[in-house]
Amino acid sequence: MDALWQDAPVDRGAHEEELVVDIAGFEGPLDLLLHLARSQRVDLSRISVLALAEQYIAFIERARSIRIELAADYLVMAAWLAYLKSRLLIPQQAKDEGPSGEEMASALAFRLKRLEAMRDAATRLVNRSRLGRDIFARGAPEHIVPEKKSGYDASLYDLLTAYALLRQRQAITQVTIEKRHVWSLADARLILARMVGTLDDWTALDHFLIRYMTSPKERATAIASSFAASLEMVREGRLEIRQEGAFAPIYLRRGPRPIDAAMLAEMEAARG
Amino acid sequence: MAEAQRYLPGLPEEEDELDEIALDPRLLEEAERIAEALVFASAQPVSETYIASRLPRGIDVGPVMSRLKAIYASRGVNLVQVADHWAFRTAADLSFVVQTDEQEIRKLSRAALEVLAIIAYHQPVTRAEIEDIRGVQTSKGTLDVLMEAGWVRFRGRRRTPGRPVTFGTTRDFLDHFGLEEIRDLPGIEELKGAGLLSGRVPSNLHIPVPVGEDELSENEDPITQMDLEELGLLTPKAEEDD
Amino acid sequence: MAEAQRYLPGLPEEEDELDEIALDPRLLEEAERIAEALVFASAQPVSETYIASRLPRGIDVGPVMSRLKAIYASRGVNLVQVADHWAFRTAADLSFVVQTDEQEIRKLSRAALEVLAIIAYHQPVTRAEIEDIRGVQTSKGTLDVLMEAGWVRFRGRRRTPGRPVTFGTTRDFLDHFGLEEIRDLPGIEELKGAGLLSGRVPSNLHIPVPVGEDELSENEDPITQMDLEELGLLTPKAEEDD
Repeated sequence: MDALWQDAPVDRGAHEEELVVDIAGFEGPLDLLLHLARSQRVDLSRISVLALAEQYIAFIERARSIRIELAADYLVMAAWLAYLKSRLLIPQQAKDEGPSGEEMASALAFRLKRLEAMRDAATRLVNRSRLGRDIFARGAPEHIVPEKKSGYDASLYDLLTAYALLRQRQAITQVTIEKRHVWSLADARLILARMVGTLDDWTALDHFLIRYMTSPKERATAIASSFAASLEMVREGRLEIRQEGAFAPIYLRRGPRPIDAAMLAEMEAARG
Repeated sequence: MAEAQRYLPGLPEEEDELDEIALDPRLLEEAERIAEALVFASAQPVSETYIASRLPRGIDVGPVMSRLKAIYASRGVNLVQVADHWAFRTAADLSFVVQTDEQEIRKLSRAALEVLAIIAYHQPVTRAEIEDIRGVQTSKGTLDVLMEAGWVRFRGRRRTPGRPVTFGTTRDFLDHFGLEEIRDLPGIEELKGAGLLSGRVPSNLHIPVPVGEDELSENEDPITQMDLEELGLLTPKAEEDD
Repeated sequence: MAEAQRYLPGLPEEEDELDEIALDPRLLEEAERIAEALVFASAQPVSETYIASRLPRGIDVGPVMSRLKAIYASRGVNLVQVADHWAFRTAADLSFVVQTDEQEIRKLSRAALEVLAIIAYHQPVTRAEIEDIRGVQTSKGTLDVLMEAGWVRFRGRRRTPGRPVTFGTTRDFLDHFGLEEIRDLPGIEELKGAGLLSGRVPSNLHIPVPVGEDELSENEDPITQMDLEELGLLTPKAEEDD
C-alpha cells in the first residue's frame, strides 16, 4: 500500500541542474508540450509524438522529484500521455474499436500545430500598424456621427458590468467559507469520464490517475472522490470495474451505457 | 487612378467617358466633397449608410467612395474602409514622423493577445473552444480586458445543447489593427486551407482540458476526515506501473 | 489651381515648370504627405515651425503648405492658416452637412444602466421588483430616460393586487446591443467566465434566463389605452437615486 505513495527516490544533485525550465513560465501543459516539440527541431507535422510523450513525462517526473508543485492540469496531461504511450507501444487488438494510438497521436499533433498557428497569428496581429501608435485618426474631429437612433449610448459591456456589479454588491453580505483543496465528486466524475470514455478494454486506470494526477497533499481526496465516483458510474452503467482479488489492481472499462460526447460536454458545461 | 482623376475637381472632364446615365459632373463633385467632409470631420469611422443619406439624390455612394479612396491612396492621409464604415487615417508609412512620445497604447498580456487572436480567427467561438485551443482555462479578467478595450464582444449563442455564448471581434478591432474586414486577417486563408481554423478535433479524440479550480459546486459538501477513513478501507491496492 | 494639379500624385509633372532649385519631385511629394498627416492627426493647429522640423532636409515649408492649401481649396476639407499655425477645416459651404443637427449622444447614468439591466434580465418586472433588486428607489426620471431611448416599454399589468405595470425591453434594445434575442444575454456562468462576476459568487445568487419579449406571461394583462392615460397622470414621487 505504502509503496505506491512513496515518492520516487529523490536524486538530487546532477539532475536538479538540468531542470532549468521554470514551470510557472508555461501557460499550461499544451504550452509546455509545444516548447518540448520545438526542441525536436522538426516541422510540427513530423514530430515524434511518442518521443514527445516521453519527454513530457520525464519532465513531470523530474519536477516532482525535486518537489515542484505542479498544477493539476499538468498531471492530467501526464496521465493522458502515459496512456497514449501505452497505446502506441502495444499493438492494437483486432476487436478494439477505440481510437488507435496513431489517431490519438495525430490529434495531439494537430492541437500543437493549431496552437502554434494562433501564436504566430497573435504576433502578426500585434505587429501590424496600429491605430494610435502607427496610424492616426483626425486629431480635431468636428462632429460626432449619430449612429444611434436613441440619443443615448451604452455598450453591452457597460450593461453587463453594471448588472454584475449590482448583483454582486447585494450578495456581498453572504458568508464565504475558505476554499479547501479537495477533489469534488463532480471533478472526479468528470476526470473519469474523460479518461475512460474511449476505453474498450480493461485498463488499470488508477495507475495513471494516482500516479500523475495527484500531489501528495491531494492524494486522500483524489482517491476518495474518484473511487466514490467510479462506484456511482458503475451503478449507472457508465463503467465496469473488475478486481481479481483483495488489493489487486482495479481495472476499468466502458460500461454498457457509456458517457458519450454530448453528455461529456454537458458535464463540462455544468462544471463551468 | 485614371478613374479618380476623371472626377477630380478642377480637371476637365471628358463628357463622352461618363457613365451611361449622364450624371451631372457638378453633382458628382458635390457628392464627393460632402462624403469627404463627413468622413474627414469624424474621428470614428462613418457608416456608408449614413454617408449615402447625406448625398444628393440619385447619387450612388459606392462609386463615390471608391473614387475618393483612389484619390487619397497616395496621399499622407488615406481613406480606409472598416467593415461597412469609412474613415480617414494617416498613411502607415508615415508612422515615424507622426508618432509622439505621448501616445499610449494598451499593452496586452501574452495570454490576452493569444485569446484575441483565437477569437479573431475562429469567430464565432465559445469559451470552451478557446480553452480547447490553448489547453488552459482562460483566467478571469482576460476576456474582461478584451471587452473593455472594445475589441471583443458577445456575439450570440451557439445553437447547440447548452447554447453557449459565442465571442467575436468588433469594428473597433478592425479599425485598431487596420483591417478592412475579418478576411483581411494575416494568413487567414492559409490557415483555413490547412484546416487549422475549422478543424475541430473529433470528440472521441478528446484530450483532457483542466478541470479548473478546486471549488466545490453548490450541491456538494466537503469531504471530511471521517469520510476519508471510511473510504480508506476501500482504497484500491496499487502497484507501481513501471 | 494649376499650381495644385502640378503636384497631384499620379499626374505627369512638367519638368520645365519646376522651381529654380531642381528639387527631387519625390521628395516634395513626401514633404507634402508628411505635412498633411501631421496637421490631420493633431488635436490643435500645428505651428509651421513644427512642421518644418519634421520635413526632409532642404525642403522649404512655406511652398509645401501653399501647394497643399491650393490642393485642398476646392475639396470638401480645406487647409486653413490660423496665425502661423495650420489646421484642416470642413469647407465653409458644407458646414450644413457636418453640423450636428442631431441631438447630442449622452452616456447612460450608472443608475439607468442598472435599471435597464434589471429590466432586461428580469422582465416582465414591476417597478417595485426593480427597487427590491437594487435596494434603492428608482426615480421616475431614470425610467423616463430608458423609455425615451426607446429601449424599455410598458409590457402589461401583473395580475396581482394593485395590478402593477410590468416593464420589458424593446426590439430597439436588441438592435442597439447587438442581440438576436433576449435569451442571448449571458448567464451567470458566462458572466463569471468573462470575468464580469468574481468567482466567489454565493450559491444563492440567481440570474434569471430572460424570457421572450413579445408574448405576455400568464399572470400579465395587456396594457390598454386607459392604462396609458392613467399612467401618464400618475406621476410617481420622484427621488433621485444617485
